Amino acid sequence: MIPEKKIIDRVALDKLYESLKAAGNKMFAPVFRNEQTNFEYNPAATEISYSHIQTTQSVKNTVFPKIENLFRFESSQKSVELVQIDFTKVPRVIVWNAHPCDAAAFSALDSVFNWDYVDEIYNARREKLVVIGMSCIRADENCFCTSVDLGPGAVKGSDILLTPLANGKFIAEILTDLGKSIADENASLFTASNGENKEEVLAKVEKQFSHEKVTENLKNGFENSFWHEFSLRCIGCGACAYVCPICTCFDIQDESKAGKGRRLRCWDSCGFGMFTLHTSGHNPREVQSQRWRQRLMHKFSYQPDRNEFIGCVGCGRCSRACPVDMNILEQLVELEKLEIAAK
Amino acid sequence: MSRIGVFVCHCGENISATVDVAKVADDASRLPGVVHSVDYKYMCSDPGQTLVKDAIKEHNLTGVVVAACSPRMHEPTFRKACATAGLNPYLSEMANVREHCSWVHDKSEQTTQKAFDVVRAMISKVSNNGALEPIKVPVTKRALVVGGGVAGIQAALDIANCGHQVVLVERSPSIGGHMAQLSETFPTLDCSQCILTPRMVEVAQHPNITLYTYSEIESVDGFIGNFKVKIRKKARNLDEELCTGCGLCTTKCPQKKIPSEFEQGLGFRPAIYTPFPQAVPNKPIIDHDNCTYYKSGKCKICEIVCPTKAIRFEQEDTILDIEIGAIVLATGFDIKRSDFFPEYGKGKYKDVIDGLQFERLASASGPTQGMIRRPSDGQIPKKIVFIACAGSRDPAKGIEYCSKICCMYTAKHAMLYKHKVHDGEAHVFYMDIRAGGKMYEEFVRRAIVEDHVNYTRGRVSTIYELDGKLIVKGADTLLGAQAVEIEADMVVLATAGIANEGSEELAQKMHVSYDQHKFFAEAHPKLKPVETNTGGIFLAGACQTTRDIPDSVSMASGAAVKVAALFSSDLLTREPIVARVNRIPGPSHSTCVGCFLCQPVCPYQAIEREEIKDRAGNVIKSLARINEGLCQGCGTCVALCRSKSIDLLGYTDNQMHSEVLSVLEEAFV
Amino acid sequence: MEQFEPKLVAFVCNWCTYAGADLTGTSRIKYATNVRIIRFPCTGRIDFMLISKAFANGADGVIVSGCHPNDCHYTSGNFHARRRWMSYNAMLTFMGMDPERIIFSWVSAAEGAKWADIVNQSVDKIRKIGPFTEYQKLVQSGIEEENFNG
Amino acid sequence: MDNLRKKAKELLESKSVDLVIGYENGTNGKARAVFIKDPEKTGKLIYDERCKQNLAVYLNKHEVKHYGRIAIVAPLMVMRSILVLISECQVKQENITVLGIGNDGSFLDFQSMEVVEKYISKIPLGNPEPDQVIIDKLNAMTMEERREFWQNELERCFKCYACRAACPMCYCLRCTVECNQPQWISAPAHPLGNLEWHQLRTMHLTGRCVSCGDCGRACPLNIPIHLLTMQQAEEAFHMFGVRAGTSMKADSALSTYKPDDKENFIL
Amino acid sequence: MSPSNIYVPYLMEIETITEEAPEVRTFRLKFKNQEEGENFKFSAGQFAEYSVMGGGESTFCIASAPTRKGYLECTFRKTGRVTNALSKLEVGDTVGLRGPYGNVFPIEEWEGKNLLYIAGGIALPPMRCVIWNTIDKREKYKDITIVYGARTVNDLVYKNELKEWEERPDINLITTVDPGGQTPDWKGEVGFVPTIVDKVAPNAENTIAIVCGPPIMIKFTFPVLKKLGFSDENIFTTLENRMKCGFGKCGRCNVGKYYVCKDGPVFTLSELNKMPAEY
Repeated sequence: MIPEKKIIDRVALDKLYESLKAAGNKMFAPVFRNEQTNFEYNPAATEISYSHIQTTQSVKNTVFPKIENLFRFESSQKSVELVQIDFTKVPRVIVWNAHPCDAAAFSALDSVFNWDYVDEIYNARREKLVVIGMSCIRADENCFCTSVDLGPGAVKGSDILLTPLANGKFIAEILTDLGKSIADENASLFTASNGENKEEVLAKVEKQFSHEKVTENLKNGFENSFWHEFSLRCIGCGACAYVCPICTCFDIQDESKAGKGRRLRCWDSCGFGMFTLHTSGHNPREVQSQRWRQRLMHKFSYQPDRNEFIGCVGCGRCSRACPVDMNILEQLVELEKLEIAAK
Repeated sequence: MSRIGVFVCHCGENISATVDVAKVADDASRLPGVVHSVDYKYMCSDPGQTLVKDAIKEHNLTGVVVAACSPRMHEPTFRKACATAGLNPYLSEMANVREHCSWVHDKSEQTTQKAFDVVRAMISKVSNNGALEPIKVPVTKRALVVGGGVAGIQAALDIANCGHQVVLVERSPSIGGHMAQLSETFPTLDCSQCILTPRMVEVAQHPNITLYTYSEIESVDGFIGNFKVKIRKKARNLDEELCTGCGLCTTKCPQKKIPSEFEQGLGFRPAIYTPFPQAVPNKPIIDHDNCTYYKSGKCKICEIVCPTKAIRFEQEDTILDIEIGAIVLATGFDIKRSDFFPEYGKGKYKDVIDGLQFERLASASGPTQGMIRRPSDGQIPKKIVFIACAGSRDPAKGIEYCSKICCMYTAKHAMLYKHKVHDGEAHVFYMDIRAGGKMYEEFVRRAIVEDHVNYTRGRVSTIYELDGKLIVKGADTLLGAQAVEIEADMVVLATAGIANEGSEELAQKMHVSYDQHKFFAEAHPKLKPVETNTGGIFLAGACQTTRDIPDSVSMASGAAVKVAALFSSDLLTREPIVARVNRIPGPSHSTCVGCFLCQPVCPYQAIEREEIKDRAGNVIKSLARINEGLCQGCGTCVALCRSKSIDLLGYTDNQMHSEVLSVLEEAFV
Repeated sequence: MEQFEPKLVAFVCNWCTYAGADLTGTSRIKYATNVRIIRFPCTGRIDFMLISKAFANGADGVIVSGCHPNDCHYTSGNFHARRRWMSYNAMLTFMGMDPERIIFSWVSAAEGAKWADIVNQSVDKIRKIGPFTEYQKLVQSGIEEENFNG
Repeated sequence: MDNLRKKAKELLESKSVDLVIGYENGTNGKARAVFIKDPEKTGKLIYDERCKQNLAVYLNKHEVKHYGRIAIVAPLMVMRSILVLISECQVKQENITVLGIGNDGSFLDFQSMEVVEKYISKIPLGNPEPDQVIIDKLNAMTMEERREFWQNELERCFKCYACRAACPMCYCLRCTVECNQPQWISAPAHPLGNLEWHQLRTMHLTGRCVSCGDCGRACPLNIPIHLLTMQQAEEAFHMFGVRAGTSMKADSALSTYKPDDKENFIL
Repeated sequence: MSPSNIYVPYLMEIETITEEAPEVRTFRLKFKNQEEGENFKFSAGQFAEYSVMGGGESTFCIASAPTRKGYLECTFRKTGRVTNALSKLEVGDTVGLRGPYGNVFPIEEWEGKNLLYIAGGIALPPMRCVIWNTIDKREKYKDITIVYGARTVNDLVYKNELKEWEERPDINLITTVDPGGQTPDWKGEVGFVPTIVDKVAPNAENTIAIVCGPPIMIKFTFPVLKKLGFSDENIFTTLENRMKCGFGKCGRCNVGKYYVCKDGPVFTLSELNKMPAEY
């Protein structure tokens, strides 16, 4: 469809939120709590934060929950019954006030879960997902969306993208049919656009590196001493992966009691030492430098190579969450500078 | 699934009266992994065991659960049955549905449910059991006997005569114990020393016995077959090699008025002394507390007179390290002293004495050469009151148990007195006469009938002194509690026998348990009376409870046989319930990270360091290793280990975890 | 309303409390049926995680019992266990979990009557405190709510 | 700071150590760990109030250990951590040089680990005050309120294990959470799994926690989990008189006992 | 019935259990739902995710040949949580199965060539499928040589089949055990697999070598094959990286950009050479 531009003011925006919520949608909106901002389900309109630069956690759990119940089972002495879960019954989730980086991340997730084998559970959730984006008018030193072909006002992944204007109103770009249907249902809340330009208000995020160069360097940089040097500080926790909007490593676990139980898909991280450990004791990625390399390689080399997308939206969450200042932007800039000869 | 057989016992009606055993067996048959489930009247009977054996073969069972009595009762029985049928014995478990269920609950659905829950938990546990092989450890064929009384002597001689080395340790300067102090023994009235001293000499001369008197146990480490014992040999201040036992030093010692321990304070000894003339070894010791030299730095008369120059004032205690395979504890007993009884003067009346003191008075080698004389003035008492049960069977003020020997020795004392003082009057106050034993009842009758000892059934309420006489006030309960008052010249209290001083401390050193009265506890009151709960440590004589000479001697021989049986093979088979540090393939080798915090928690020092080396011999990893010979299987290290790298065979994490989960599987009330 | 019947699991050592409970049986002293006994070689073997697993699996209370101090068959297992329990108690208290649900006791092999008392007292106590719903709720909650796929 | 840099340089130049671990200026105004092999780069070393990370965590790291002899910039909590690690045989005393930092930020030149022990013995070792204030507040709450508090906090945990990774005392090759025979801890990050994990962590650090607070700082979700181990550190001191990281001897609270430990809670 | 998803396994019943070696068992599984069984297609080299409900999932190859219809077989050694749970199962019990996943041995391309199978220890099962597959189409291949080694005689798996292969004139089977692992009546070779391959020196001309075994064996066998004149394109192996999902999502089995679960597990040596050494 051809994108449309409308204007909505703050009061109307709150009304839109409330009306969507009242319609039975699960609203997923950022709230400031415990000294940080995170998305929560169905907060009151008054609780929603519009002032944060970035939430600590991403919004990937709307489609890839930290624990997903794959199916249930009941076993008795000689028989096993599988009880399937009807994922068509998951409610429509509206991600409200997601920054363009988060919105864009969904398309990367789509690739992961749909290349080759199709993950029906992911898709069931994804089909019910609506993204109301919010352009960034502020950014910090960890943001680098522009370096990965996105930007503070990027429309990718949003059904409606809002941009706050200096006058307190919002530009609403209606980008998809889904967005349009929401806008149409609540047409009275919107007013016509007067040619407002969002570029004026958008945060300035300078491009810091060429991701093409990074990808190219990585292709030949597998054995570079960079990895050892730059990962000595890494303590091997999963914070970066867990806050990342694109990291999708997972584990499959059974939980049962007295023969009844469920099989679960849980978040995991390639940074954990046990992640690739074989039963034989052999570990293909034995030390942290190899695991850190895997993380960056996966995002900036393997995924571009295999699926033609960058596994990073430049949200900077991992840098912010890292307890030991493993700053991904710093490292990517360094990687870009590396002079590595092609083999 | 595993193939588990469940066998539910009725135990006659002991279980089936309150538990619906058929239902338990039926419900169990539907549990995952169970392929066979039956109930039977007596599982422990021959046909019952055959049921188990047959089922193992027929159903190719991988595990057996017997729901019956406590595993402390029949676990070995069923393990053996499994082994006979070709199933590793450690693949069987018992569900305790008798002691822990049918006997403690009334008949109800809940009781049956509980029984079923316990069975289900054990099924779950057994499906995680692994086949275990008993551990073989070498046996040091040298026994330690602690205590040189008649029990210790007997045990030492019996073991030595089986051809094994024995180390006999006695705390006092001479062996002999209480028996050496006795005048005559009941019921034969033969001379105690006459029958004992030859045996004492035999001990001293036996080629297989090493005797350490005036020595104490410092510490005991290790385990059955492999104890490491430290003995403190206290300084006698004497070169024992040189001393000939001539006794010149003891006669020349200027300190002569020291109350003699052997004489129970009724006689005296010098500062350098042998406790009694027949002492073994017949070598004196110096009593530092009373020796002039040690007190003032002068004297040394003994050193001067000693013909062989054997005195060594500067000698110090020595510590001996000895490897021992088995230990017999024969540390004996003590008695309550007369000062224990406030109603009898709390020790302030010199002529109220205890039984052991009377023995010394009656002994021909005693301070009065066998004449019965009052300690206060040396007069021959014309009237003696003997009070039995002084402190025994008195939960309020004394001890609740019967000391067992007092009735007999009181009769003996009264009899000896009558034999020596023909015109004397002997009165005995008693609660009732306990004279169970060969010729014992006859002996007491003889005292009453032939020697005219006056027996009065009743308690003595008070004794006080008046004009040189002891007024004994009591009651005759056979005459309707009629008050009785006797003016006596002397009173002998048959005081209660109690655990020896220091027995608690010794028990802790030995890791043996003891009862509330601090007597050492036997492993089983009926079936293992001479064993303790600690393997390789046995009991003989009155350290377990007061007993008379024949009992002590037979118990000593019993303990000796246990030791000999233990020494009959070169290798000892131990239960494989030991902790183990896991091993996994390299490069990790084990999940143990070698923090060694488990080392200090092990009571047996069983945790060692193992170093994994690469081909060049460089240490690539240090990790804990359990010495299976030392480990006793308490599992404290297992619960402490943070990385779960240690597990306890027989009680593995998997077993305990599944048992906990399974016992809670259903709402059970 | 029907009376709440708590579920208790007892972790006991083989040498003292297990034998003590055997003695309760041989003495035919009756006690409440609400407890299930699990035998350990020593209190030193009892992992705090087993206690927490018992709660997670529906126990309303836990009894932990072994040899009196100085009477440990293995000399010191109970001393180590005691420290562990003190720490565990302190932690539970700080986390707002009622440590009253865990009853620690020393019951010797000779204390058959004491064992019956401990069980009956514990059952009464937990009956008064009520079911451990706070914990059991944790077990239920989490996945379905968050995932909207109950 | 000059003294610190000078000493670090000397050590590297004289080849007394192979690596210096310290703090440097990180990105965005943060301080972070730095690993220096080249004496000329010791100028990077800094020390100020931003330097809060417990660097002792790197002493267990495979790649760092590999360097051999290490000098480490060590404020109090790092020194204490090193003592714990020595007492638990994770670090060899002879491989570590402590570049001490006093509570006032001054450089302390320690000749040996024994001197470090002595230094620590003279310093009060309670929890940092701001944390203790919160702990006291929590302790003043009712049981119910505390449960509510922790339930709300722990529910958020997504098990990234940053708390474990940041702690120098969490050095196991295989953490109990990774042990699946049996599965001690529910692996998923649901309320029960989270509670179990944090209980486990707390118990495993009882008597071993040096109250550095790094677990709490590492938590990306701001869950104040450091309060749990800090409270236990205080409890261990009150109950057993033991403070972690005061000596090189293995005498941590749960691996030792006293016959007269308090037992009024035992029937 | 709500729609199924890729994580939901087929339910399989254990038809027979064979004890192959200490702690090593083979399950013969049949589909509980016959229709599913008929629609289930796989090829030699592929693997599946086997699971015990409550015990978790684990990855093994399919050890039976697609030419043998009506059942699937898997062989596993009791090492971890899942294999422990599996080894507690009995005939008639239920196993979950997802798959087949991964790529296949290009056996059609091998037609008309000699085949040299080299396997060590518990790595015979991943190869058994392709061995039977080619034996069942025996006429399409020229010489078939199997070199199989284990630590001890007792550790050799598929003892009955080894006997069958040995007795067949159209198969050249060479078995070997590590020095010290032989029994008095052992008639096979004694020595490590690479040494034996060197000794047997099969003709590299028009021959495909398929190597499967522990990393150390593979490491030392490749140079021997190279020495004998095998080209990298003619040397095949299968990788056994850790996997959870089996279909390229969970992130475990990455070797560089390759997903062992999708691009593998079968790789030629020339492909391996292009991959980073992360396996």
